[in-house]
Amino acid sequence: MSATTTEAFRLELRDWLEANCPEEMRDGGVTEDSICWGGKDWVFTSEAQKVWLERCAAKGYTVPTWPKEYGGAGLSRDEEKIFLQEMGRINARPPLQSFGIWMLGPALLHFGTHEQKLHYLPPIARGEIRWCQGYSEPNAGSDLANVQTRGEDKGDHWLVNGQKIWTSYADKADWIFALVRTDRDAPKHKGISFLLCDMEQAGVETRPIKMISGISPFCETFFTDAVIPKDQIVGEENKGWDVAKYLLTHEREMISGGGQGLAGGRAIGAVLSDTMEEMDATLRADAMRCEIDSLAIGLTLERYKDQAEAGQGAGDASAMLKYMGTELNKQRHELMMSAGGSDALEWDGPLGNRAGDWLRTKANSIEGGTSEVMLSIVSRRVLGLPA
Amino acid sequence: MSATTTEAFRLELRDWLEANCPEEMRDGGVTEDSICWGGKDWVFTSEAQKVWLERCAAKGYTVPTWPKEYGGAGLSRDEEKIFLQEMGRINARPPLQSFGIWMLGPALLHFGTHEQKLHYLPPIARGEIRWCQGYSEPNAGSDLANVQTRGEDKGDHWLVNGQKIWTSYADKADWIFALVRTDRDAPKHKGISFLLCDMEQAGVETRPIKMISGISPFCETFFTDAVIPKDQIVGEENKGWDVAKYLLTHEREMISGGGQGLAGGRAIGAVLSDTMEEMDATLRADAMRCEIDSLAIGLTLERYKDQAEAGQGAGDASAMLKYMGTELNKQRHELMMSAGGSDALEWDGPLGNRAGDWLRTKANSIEGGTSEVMLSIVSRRVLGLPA
Amino acid sequence: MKLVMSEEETMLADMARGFLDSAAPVSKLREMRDAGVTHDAALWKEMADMGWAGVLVPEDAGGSDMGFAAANVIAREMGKTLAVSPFISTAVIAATALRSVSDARARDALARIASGEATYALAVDEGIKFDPDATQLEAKASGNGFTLNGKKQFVVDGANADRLLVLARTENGLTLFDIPSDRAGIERTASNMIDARDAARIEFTDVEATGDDVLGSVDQAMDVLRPALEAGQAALAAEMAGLSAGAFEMTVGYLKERKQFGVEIGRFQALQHRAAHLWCETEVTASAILNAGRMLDEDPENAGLAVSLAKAKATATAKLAVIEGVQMHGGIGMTDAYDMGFYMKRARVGAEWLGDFAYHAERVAAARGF
Amino acid sequence: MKLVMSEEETMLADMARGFLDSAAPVSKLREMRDAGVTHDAALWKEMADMGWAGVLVPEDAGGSDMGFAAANVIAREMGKTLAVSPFISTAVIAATALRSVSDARARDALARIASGEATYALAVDEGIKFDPDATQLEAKASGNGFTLNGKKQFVVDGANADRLLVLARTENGLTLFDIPSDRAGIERTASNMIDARDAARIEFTDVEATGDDVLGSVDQAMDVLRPALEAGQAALAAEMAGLSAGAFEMTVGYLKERKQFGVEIGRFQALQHRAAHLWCETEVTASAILNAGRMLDEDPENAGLAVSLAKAKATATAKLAVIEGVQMHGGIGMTDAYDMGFYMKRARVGAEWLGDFAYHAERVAAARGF
Repeated sequence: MSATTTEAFRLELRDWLEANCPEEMRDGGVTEDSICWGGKDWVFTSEAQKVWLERCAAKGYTVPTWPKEYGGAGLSRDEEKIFLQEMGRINARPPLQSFGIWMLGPALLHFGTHEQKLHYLPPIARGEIRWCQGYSEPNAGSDLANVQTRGEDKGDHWLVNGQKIWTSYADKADWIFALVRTDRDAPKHKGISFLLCDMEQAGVETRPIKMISGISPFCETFFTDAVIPKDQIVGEENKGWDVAKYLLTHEREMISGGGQGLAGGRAIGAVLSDTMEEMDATLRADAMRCEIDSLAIGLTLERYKDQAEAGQGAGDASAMLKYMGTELNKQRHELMMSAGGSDALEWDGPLGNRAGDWLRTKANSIEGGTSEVMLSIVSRRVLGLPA
Repeated sequence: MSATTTEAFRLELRDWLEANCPEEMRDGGVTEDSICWGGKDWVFTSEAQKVWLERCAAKGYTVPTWPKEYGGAGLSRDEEKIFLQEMGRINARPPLQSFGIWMLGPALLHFGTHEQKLHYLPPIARGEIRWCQGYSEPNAGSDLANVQTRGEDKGDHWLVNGQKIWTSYADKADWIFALVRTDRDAPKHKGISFLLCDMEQAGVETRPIKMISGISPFCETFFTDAVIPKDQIVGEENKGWDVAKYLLTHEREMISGGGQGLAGGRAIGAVLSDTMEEMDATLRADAMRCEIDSLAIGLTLERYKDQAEAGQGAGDASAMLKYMGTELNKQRHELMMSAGGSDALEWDGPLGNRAGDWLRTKANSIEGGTSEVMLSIVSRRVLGLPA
Repeated sequence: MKLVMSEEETMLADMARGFLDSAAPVSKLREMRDAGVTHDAALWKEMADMGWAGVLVPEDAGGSDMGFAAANVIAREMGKTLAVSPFISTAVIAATALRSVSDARARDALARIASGEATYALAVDEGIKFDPDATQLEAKASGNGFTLNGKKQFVVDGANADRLLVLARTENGLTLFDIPSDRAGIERTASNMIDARDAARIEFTDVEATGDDVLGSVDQAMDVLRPALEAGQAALAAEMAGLSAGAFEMTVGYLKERKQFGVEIGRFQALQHRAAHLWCETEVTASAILNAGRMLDEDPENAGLAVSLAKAKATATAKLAVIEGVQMHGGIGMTDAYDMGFYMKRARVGAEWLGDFAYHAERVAAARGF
Repeated sequence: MKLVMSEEETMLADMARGFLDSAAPVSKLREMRDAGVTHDAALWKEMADMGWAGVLVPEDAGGSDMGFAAANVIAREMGKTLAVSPFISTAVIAATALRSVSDARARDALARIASGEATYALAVDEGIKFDPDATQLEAKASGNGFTLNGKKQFVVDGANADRLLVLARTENGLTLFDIPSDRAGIERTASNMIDARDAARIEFTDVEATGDDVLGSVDQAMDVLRPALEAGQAALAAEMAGLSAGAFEMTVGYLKERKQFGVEIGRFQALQHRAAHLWCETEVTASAILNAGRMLDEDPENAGLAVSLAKAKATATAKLAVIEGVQMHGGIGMTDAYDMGFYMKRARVGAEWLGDFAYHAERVAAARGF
């Protein structure tokens, strides 16, 4: 893309944003409450949130890099950078966030048929259908391929029975994408299929899990003779593990990047200074280390994206980002708790939900593959150390 | 011991020290150069060093807790504490340091016969014979029981062939205590004997190993048909591993405590302030953490000694002291290098051998069992985690 | 000074362990949290009957007078099961403050502490960090007495305590007041604490105090408060050491039992070494706690370094213990249904109370000459 | 700005790798150390012939003018084998300083740098830490020129350099002088450095300098020196990243080959996870280096944060890489006969040169508003 085209796109976008982004949506939207998740049951927190989503969806700006025919804006990597810069310039909230955008979308774009893309992607882009993820199972833990949920072949559909756990916001989702064992005789990784399931049907029940942070972002989801038609499979039968692996990479990048995003780009030292008039040596030293790591990890995320665009895949290195990003985010929140002092020790105290946010980060290094699993992946696949 | 007796001992000792410790020996003696190692070839660095050793040896104060008949002063734990306090009060150098005192002595006191104790211990206490240790072998690394040096039974003696490595100061030692395989058919730990060997004899050669610190505190030692009479065994034949394990515990405590001792009891922050007018936040924060750990580890050493006196053995917990003490000492020297800035980057620069000392500490967490081995010992024997 | 548990101390620990395992396990804290309750008067009465409330109260005032090391032993055992009680506020801090005042009023107060009749809370903090010197709450001389105006926060055990020790600024320094918590002009608001324990924000509006309400001398609060704070900090460090031990025990148990990829996760060397490192830290922390108790008992004038060392080290170790505890448990450790979260939250509150890591690290540095 | 190596950069790296592996492997540094030599003129000439000496010299002065990112690429490859050369002092720092002055004299000097004829050293430090603002060496106006008196230390490449860039205090600020190292009154003493590289202590006694010797303007040294320092810091960071990569490669190789208790030590999960963590740190560091090069090329006025980030992160990672490198090698890593010690010593010197971790961390904090 030439410099002229770039500049033209930037100016056009800037005008559009100026004209279309409601004032209330220009606060950065870094709190949990400000997120627009979409879905059938979504209740907009304000008219502005609704308008902002609709306007963005119409332009494809909820999923700017997706092809236009599937609800995106078809932006190139360079254009996406400009898009993010201009959104950042006016501190605009993301119009929509969802597991459909972060996870199922990329998987469908890579593994789905044209029909599936046309059917599933636009409703995600418009925020009409909210998805959740059904990977983990009780007792499986880090051993994700240890899938016990079973899909019995009934000709034109599978009859699914089993239980998933850590299904994020499953109680608020419309559909679930799940790993289901469709061949019990094959080796562990070879008998799994990646299925899409409407959660409104009979036989799918969900139950929130209360976490130490006091909220319930995760659920248990139970399948009892749930019916999944044969065309609701992504990729080939019994090759769901390939889809899962691909998707895990996306999830890892998302979780690692999420850590950075939560702070809204402000330096940790500045955040700490909000509550501490003068930082003591210990906190200041920790804050500087944290800031250095923050910036370096942020640059690494950028580098990997640039490499991907240049056709150099990051591959298993995404495990690195996930590990580094989540561990850093935990540290960052530890520092924020220190800086908050006793004000941070109350639920809904003077610092809002600071304690809840801190506790929430402790899951970052567990969900989507633990830090230990990430390190083992790096050790084996990147360094080639013997298993 | 009653308070009255304690006080009497303290006063008597104080008088003795006042009258007998030469002025030149009251500088704390924390540098490598100031150590008196003793041995046949020892050249005293000063008349004061010689006099101080002789006077202490006459009172049994080179090995204050050993029984009087073996050259010690027979002090109780309480008396030893007073002894160390009073020595510290006038900043007196230790009159003698040696592997005989730290290692062979304790092993002989525990496993030796009365005759052996009478024969070997007094020359150690008087600084007449200098010992070194022959445990490690090339390629054995942390697997200490992997002893290949072989002792062939020749009736009244063993004929020893093989090679030892990391034999500290073997080039300056008179005798060596070594692990030798005396039964090749027995399981790894069951065919080893603990033998004492005069290094002046034919068939024992030693070669210094130059280290990254520029000095050669370690050697390789080669045995070629060396003759070791049968009465030069400690403990029973093929049960040398028991002696070795007992001794390793002492070595570990010594290495861990050594780290503390080198700093001469001064706070790390004070040491750093010698070269830094004002510490930056990073260094100050690190110094505070280091000081806290220093004090806590020092107290733990005291606690274990008190427990031992009370009949509660520390056992495998000495692995903890070794691990914590050596890792801390490495950190301490990293901080000293930081505080020394470019002055610390020269061999024999304005800060003397600071760089050499720093590099030397890197071996602390390797010699006498690596930190990794220590953690595995704790994991298995203390925590009971499966191997 | 012997850094080894005496026979009496070992017995005390065993006894406490037995009692707390049945009377105040973690499930008890959970029940109280779910019920929105932060004090159990009956439980505290039982503790008083065992001599715990009077652990620092002289025998002639009805106490068991076991000393600071013994108080640490009890606090440590309480930490293991996160037992809820006003032990540190009342039996340690208030009792130590009252002990250093030798009048009949103080003696009566100590007797009421020992019997379990009276509970106390210490009101020091006004900002987000522990900083007694920065006290602004004003006690203005008026007639023969004082009028108190100002605010306190993070008053641990303050919502339920019968009495408050209030640090206030007087004309030429700081003064400590010992007043009933229901005195006119005192408005207490219970804070909704993450550890589900009692803490309050308290407003003082024209609260009247007499000269009799002053503990120790006017303008000389620190004579009385310093030993009380040090005793409290040591006991809190001991509680946090117990908390670390409790969390660690739970974690090692899980490592031995939980299977992944077909084997117990305790077989994974990376976890073994981290668990071993954590154990090393708990051992080293235990020495610092023991030393602080001994120093308070045997050389109280010079116990400051030992106390700050104990609090700093215990805070750092507890943080590591709960972070590793949650991480090694994986998802289940993050659920409210599992107990590990309670340890994590209490460790965070304990980290802040009576001075955080940085506060005590600076005190260690100052005592060590840098 | 693309954070990805361009094709040219990858080719440059490959070429450098090939040359250095044969012309300047670690064994070369060892030979020089054993011979007591700290500069190899022939090697530097070869590097000049490849365009490295002129990497930042404009083409019209005979340079290859490849830019800062390319300079970082070369420095990084040099770091991998600890190649000895005055690259950073001469080709990066001096060339950048000279570039920002557009007179004929500077152009000639640049030409001599590019051809390998002239080497430079930067004399800034006077105390144990990098601190240009604290410069005391005095350049007193005398007639049309100046008289320099004072001392410098840790002048890297200073014992062998043909010319010195000397930072001095003048009447109203700091001034940078470019003078031959053999000028009367200059006494150089080679320091016996732990990394076996060239550094010197230099005394200036009534050293005469003319107005022509001033680089840039009098009292305005920072206009010229700031970009030169930033370029040098970035290249040094790149060298240290290369050093980390070299030490890491050696370590991972050892993990795969060394057996203990009957298996390769690389099978031990605790070591695997530590090695993996170290690799993660090297990856993240690489991003910071690449970013610093890009910023210097594309937005030099605002490159300060990027440069300090790179130097701070590279210093921390190199420290970890060599500590883990020695520890994982065990005893053999501690012997002089093995190469790991060279990496450890160079990492220490690199940590101090041109500002240590704390210096750059403070700059990062300042740039980020705290």
